[in-house]
Amino acid sequence: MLSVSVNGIQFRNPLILASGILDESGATMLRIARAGAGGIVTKSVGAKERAGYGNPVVYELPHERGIINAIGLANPGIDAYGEELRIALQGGVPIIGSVFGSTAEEFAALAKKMEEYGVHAVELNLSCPHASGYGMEVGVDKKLVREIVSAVKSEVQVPVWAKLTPNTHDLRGIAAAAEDADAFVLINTVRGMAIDINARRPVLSNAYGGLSGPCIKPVGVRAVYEIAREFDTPIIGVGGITTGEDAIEYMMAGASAVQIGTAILYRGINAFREIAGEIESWLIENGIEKVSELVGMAQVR
Amino acid sequence: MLSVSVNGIQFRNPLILASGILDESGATMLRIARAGAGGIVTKSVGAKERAGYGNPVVYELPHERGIINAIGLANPGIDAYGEELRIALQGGVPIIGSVFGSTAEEFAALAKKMEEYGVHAVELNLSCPHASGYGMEVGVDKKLVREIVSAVKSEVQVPVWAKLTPNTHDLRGIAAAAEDADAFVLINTVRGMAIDINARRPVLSNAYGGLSGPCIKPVGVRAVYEIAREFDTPIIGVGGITTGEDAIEYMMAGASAVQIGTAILYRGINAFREIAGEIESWLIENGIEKVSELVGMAQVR
Amino acid sequence: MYRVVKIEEIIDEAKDIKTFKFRDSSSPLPGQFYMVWLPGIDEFPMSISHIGVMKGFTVKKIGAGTSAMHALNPGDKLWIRGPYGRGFEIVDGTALVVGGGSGMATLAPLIESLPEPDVIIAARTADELLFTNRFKNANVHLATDDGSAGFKGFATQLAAKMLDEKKYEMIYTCGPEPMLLGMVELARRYDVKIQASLERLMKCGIGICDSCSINGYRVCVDGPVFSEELFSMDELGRVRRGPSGKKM
Amino acid sequence: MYRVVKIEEIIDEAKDIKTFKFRDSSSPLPGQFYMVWLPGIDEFPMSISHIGVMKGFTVKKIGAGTSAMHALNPGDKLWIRGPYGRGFEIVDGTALVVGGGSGMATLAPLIESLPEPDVIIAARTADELLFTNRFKNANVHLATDDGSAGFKGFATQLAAKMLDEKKYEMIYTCGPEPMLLGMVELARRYDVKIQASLERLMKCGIGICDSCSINGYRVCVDGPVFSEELFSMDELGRVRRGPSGKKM
Ligand SMILES: Cc1cc2nc3c(=O)[nH]c(=O)nc-3n(C[C@H](O)[C@H](O)[C@H](O)COP(=O)(O)OP(=O)(O)OC[C@H]3O[C@@H](n4cnc5c(N)ncnc54)[C@H](O)[C@@H]3O)c2cc1C
Ligand SMILES: Cc1cc2nc3c(=O)[nH]c(=O)nc-3n(C[C@H](O)[C@H](O)[C@H](O)COP(=O)(O)OP(=O)(O)OC[C@H]3O[C@@H](n4cnc5c(N)ncnc54)[C@H](O)[C@@H]3O)c2cc1C
Ligand SMILES: Cc1cc2nc3c(=O)[nH]c(=O)nc-3n(C[C@H](O)[C@H](O)[C@H](O)COP(=O)(O)O)c2cc1C
Ligand SMILES: Cc1cc2nc3c(=O)[nH]c(=O)nc-3n(C[C@H](O)[C@H](O)[C@H](O)COP(=O)(O)O)c2cc1C
Ligand code: FES
Ligand code: FES
Repeated sequence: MLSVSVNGIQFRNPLILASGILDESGATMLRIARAGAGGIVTKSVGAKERAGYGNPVVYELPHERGIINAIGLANPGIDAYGEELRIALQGGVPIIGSVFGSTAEEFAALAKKMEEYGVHAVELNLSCPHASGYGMEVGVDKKLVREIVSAVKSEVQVPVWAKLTPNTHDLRGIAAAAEDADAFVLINTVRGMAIDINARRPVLSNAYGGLSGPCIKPVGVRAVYEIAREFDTPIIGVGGITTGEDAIEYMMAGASAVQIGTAILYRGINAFREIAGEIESWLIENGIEKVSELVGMAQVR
Repeated sequence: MLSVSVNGIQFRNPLILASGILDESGATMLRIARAGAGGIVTKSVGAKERAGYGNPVVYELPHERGIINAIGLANPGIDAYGEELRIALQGGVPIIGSVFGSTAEEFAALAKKMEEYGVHAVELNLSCPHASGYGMEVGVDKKLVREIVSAVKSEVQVPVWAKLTPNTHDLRGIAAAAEDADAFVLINTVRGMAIDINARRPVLSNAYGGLSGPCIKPVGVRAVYEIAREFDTPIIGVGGITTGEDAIEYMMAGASAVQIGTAILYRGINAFREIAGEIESWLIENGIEKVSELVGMAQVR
Repeated sequence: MYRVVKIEEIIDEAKDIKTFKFRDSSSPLPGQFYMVWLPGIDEFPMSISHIGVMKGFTVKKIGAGTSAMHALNPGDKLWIRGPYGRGFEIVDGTALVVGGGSGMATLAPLIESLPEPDVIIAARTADELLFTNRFKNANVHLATDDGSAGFKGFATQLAAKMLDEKKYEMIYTCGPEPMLLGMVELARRYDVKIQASLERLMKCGIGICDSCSINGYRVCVDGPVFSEELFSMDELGRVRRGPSGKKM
Repeated sequence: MYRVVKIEEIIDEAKDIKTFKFRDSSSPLPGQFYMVWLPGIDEFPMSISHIGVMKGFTVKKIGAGTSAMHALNPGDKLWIRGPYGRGFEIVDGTALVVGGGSGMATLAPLIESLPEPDVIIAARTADELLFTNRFKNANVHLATDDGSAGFKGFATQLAAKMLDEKKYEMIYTCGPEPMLLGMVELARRYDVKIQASLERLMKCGIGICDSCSINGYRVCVDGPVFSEELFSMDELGRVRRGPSGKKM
């Protein structure tokens, strides 16, 4: 009932762990797989070890609205990451290796390494909103996006997912530049910040960060709906999904599967199992046999 | 203690009614002025009468996160609007006439009319995220933005405020294109949507709308902080301001004054008086004599 | 956020007027309203005409939205949000309730909450009269413009006669604006307090869009029931605004 | 969202260790921690060392952040969020509490909540011993590596002696990881239950960034106090991760 297939990869349910949340160490990813996730995207990994920004790196908005983070692409570097993947792969669910870089060559080399480590797909982080020289700075340069996607596509056999930024007025143009990708992942965080008025300064050490969680769900749903109308490429929806209803909303907008990050803050790692249960109940109540029937159901033509 | 001056216009407090909220009729604007607003921006008015989109035009997010609206630039047209302004001006607070159009000439003509009606400044809506041919569709075209601002500047004597969109990866570039403006207004709503999963369709009749309220405060604060670092132009902060602390946060980021819209849903029209009280208490507790001392206080250089 | 409710029963009440019964856990006060969304068609305000566990909207067919609602069947769904607005304030003492046309839908749960009110049910003609047999606790007087039932003439004319004969503590009224304007005049003339529920074009229903405003008051939040404010509303019965906000 | 608290008192506890007293309305359990932000400097985790109305952090000077904190004066402010994490579970029966170095800060409010625990306070040398005079309800034993006070040797050695002599229901411990690893070994050997509070590099403090994880358990949310899980943690005392997440 809940299983979905994206680019021929089978997921037991459409709920995939989003990049950057609890996916730095292999043991944690293994635990998440065992806790019911349908798949796992790794932390975005780069060519070299990176410590990320100093604390504070996370600011929690009141009333469970979401969080602002600027972890700063902390990662152990691609060479050290094989060991983590070896453990994560024991979970038996598809693992998608997320990579970031600033040139097409860098992306291609990282993707190649990920493929060698045994990932089921690679995800290109073209969208982190707070790291200079990486992420969305790369991801809004349409020429570069086209080069990166094409370089990675010719380097690896596994499917290539392009994770795009909502922080643009030209999402369609960027998606068109990434059209060689096997799937679009929408959305990464929304660029934002918070100031502590008593401290009289920004909270995050990097000042700017990325907004995630319930607050950004309307932005993510919009992005999925907008892109699903214009492209046949499968879409993975992400941004603020916290309940089964949220996941259904994204799928009705046009997502073939979804990713979940910040919800873990509110619901713990059981979020996957619980949300899967909520989706299942809704499908039964509404007489729908397969979750994949939802995909694009709310599109008004 | 609370009075501020922007472009030589005196506001008794920095809390200005945002465009599109309770500012269609003169009588309502008069009531808001009497309820304590420091100033009022009118609904965005165009050359011709416009009914806007059909219902539903507003979707309320749960947990007071904010709303998504697609009113669709409903307005009585500039010719009918003089009568409303005549009444609004009786409130004794500065009135800023908001206008929208698709060409420089149209903007200039509308601004001229507004000036004739007696407004204290005009605000150019370069940022509505859900009206085709207007708003942000115009506002991300840097050449057109430059033309519009310069045409309006040469047409009117009153200060010209440019209201910019956060739905872009090039806010600095757009601000640079609008650099002739006397102030920047940041931000308009964030493009978003909501699907009702039981109805299996988008809620808003226009599908896409603009997200406002507490959810977007991190985006607005970020935009103000970012632009304040690079431009000397005064900034009016807007987006999710619901409490005195929110207003202070925006001012510390670099705003000389702020606008308030969606907060009225949560706090009623007394929001202005109450928020002014909250700011005043905070200033006293923190030994700050004038609210204008806050402007840019949180900027880390 | 909408709640989905299922229509349990549909009752033909009068010409072009039907009541839709449904269950919902909200607790509205008489005079409050909901926004009713028919996905893909329209959304419009509706007063609650039956409170309690089994609730009801009593709907007059006017245009596309209400016609689509009239075409629904038991088992079909409604999407609702609310209750919204300020309802009637129930005060002690003799009460005169005056309802014109579908305005009776708004007044019905109020009438059932008053001890022994005098009620005028008015319409243009007999088959448009609403709820003539509903109230056990009220002294009901009928009025039709054409005399096809009860008093022949406007509701305001009958009301004037009754005000001549009895001292009322409060007038409650809902109906076409010219009638409301007439009732406000009577309230002033006879020095009686009045509460009137107004209808205006509504978009947001939550007090932010200004489309329902009359003299600076938002019908959706400051109303729909007004009292003292009515005496200073010079737009009442005179000025309406279309969907653009332009005065008509 | 941070709360600002004012430092009311600063107490010199031992070499490079100070307690900072402040008022805060939260209700932490022994073993829980807060994230403490010094704006413009750093943010780091701190266990609560005094619960009740007047609370306290007992802080060892380690690097830039804790040094900056040591330079603060009464009247200065701290920005805090929390309490976070899983604290100690207090169980009935005889208790052995073993604290090494600043680990005593974490254990202190636990000790005060236990009826009559046996406590080992350990440090490298006498002037690093913490809270030697604090507990009225406990049987306190001191241990120093150099023998400058109490038992000469490691805390684990003294603990082994005590475990030989008495049957304990529960071991509670906090301190350097090699010591914790030793205590887990002892718990296994003597078949005693154990709860240990761990310290790992923390970034978010709220369970999403994975920087504090040990064998897939997040110290910030699943811990910092662990019990059964300790026996299967092969990274304990062996593998740490730096800020990049790379194993060191
Ligand atoms: C607070 C409130 C409570 C209401 N309660 C009830 C109720 O209990 N029962 C009921 O039958 N109706 C009630 N109404 C009126 C109801 O909302 C309208 O009849 C409905 O919106 C018409 O929608 P439509 O799509 O069918 O017609 P439309 O296509 O929207 O309109 C058809 C024609 O009627 C005109 N029109 C629509 N609404 C109004 C209005 N409010 N006043 C004057 N002209 C109007 C339009 O201008 C148009 O010319 C209430 C209205 C308000 C504001
Ligand atoms: C749950 C928890 C509770 C804690 N409670 C207390 C407490 O009550 N009292 C107290 O004094 N300290 C406590 N700590 C430790 C405290 O957080 C660190 O000492 C502090 O973060 C050091 O910050 P700094 O900026 O001074 O040093 P940094 O500049 O961050 O570090 C200086 C050096 O110490 C190393 N280091 C930092 N933290 C640790 C660590 N946790 N383990 C091993 N090496 C480390 C760094 O790698 C670096 O080499 C606790 C830690 C955790 C995780
Ligand atoms: C703490 C944190 C770290 C993140 N790190 C990454 C990352 O390394 N790469 C990436 O593509 N996205 C990263 N993201 C973005 C998420 O993958 C996701 O797109 C976003 O959080 C929205 O989903 P959510 O609302 O479910 O969290 C991160 C998000 C958070 C909260
Ligand atoms: C119902 C509604 C209508 C709006 N109409 C306009 C408009 O006509 N012109 C405009 O520039 N902004 C319009 N806005 C945007 C607001 O002026 C403001 O920029 C935005 O709502 C963020 O502020 P807030 O969070 O305080 O509401 C509208 C917002 C709302 C909620
Ligand atoms: S309907 Fe929008 S203010 Fe009343
Ligand atoms: S500190 Fe981030 S998961 Fe524990």
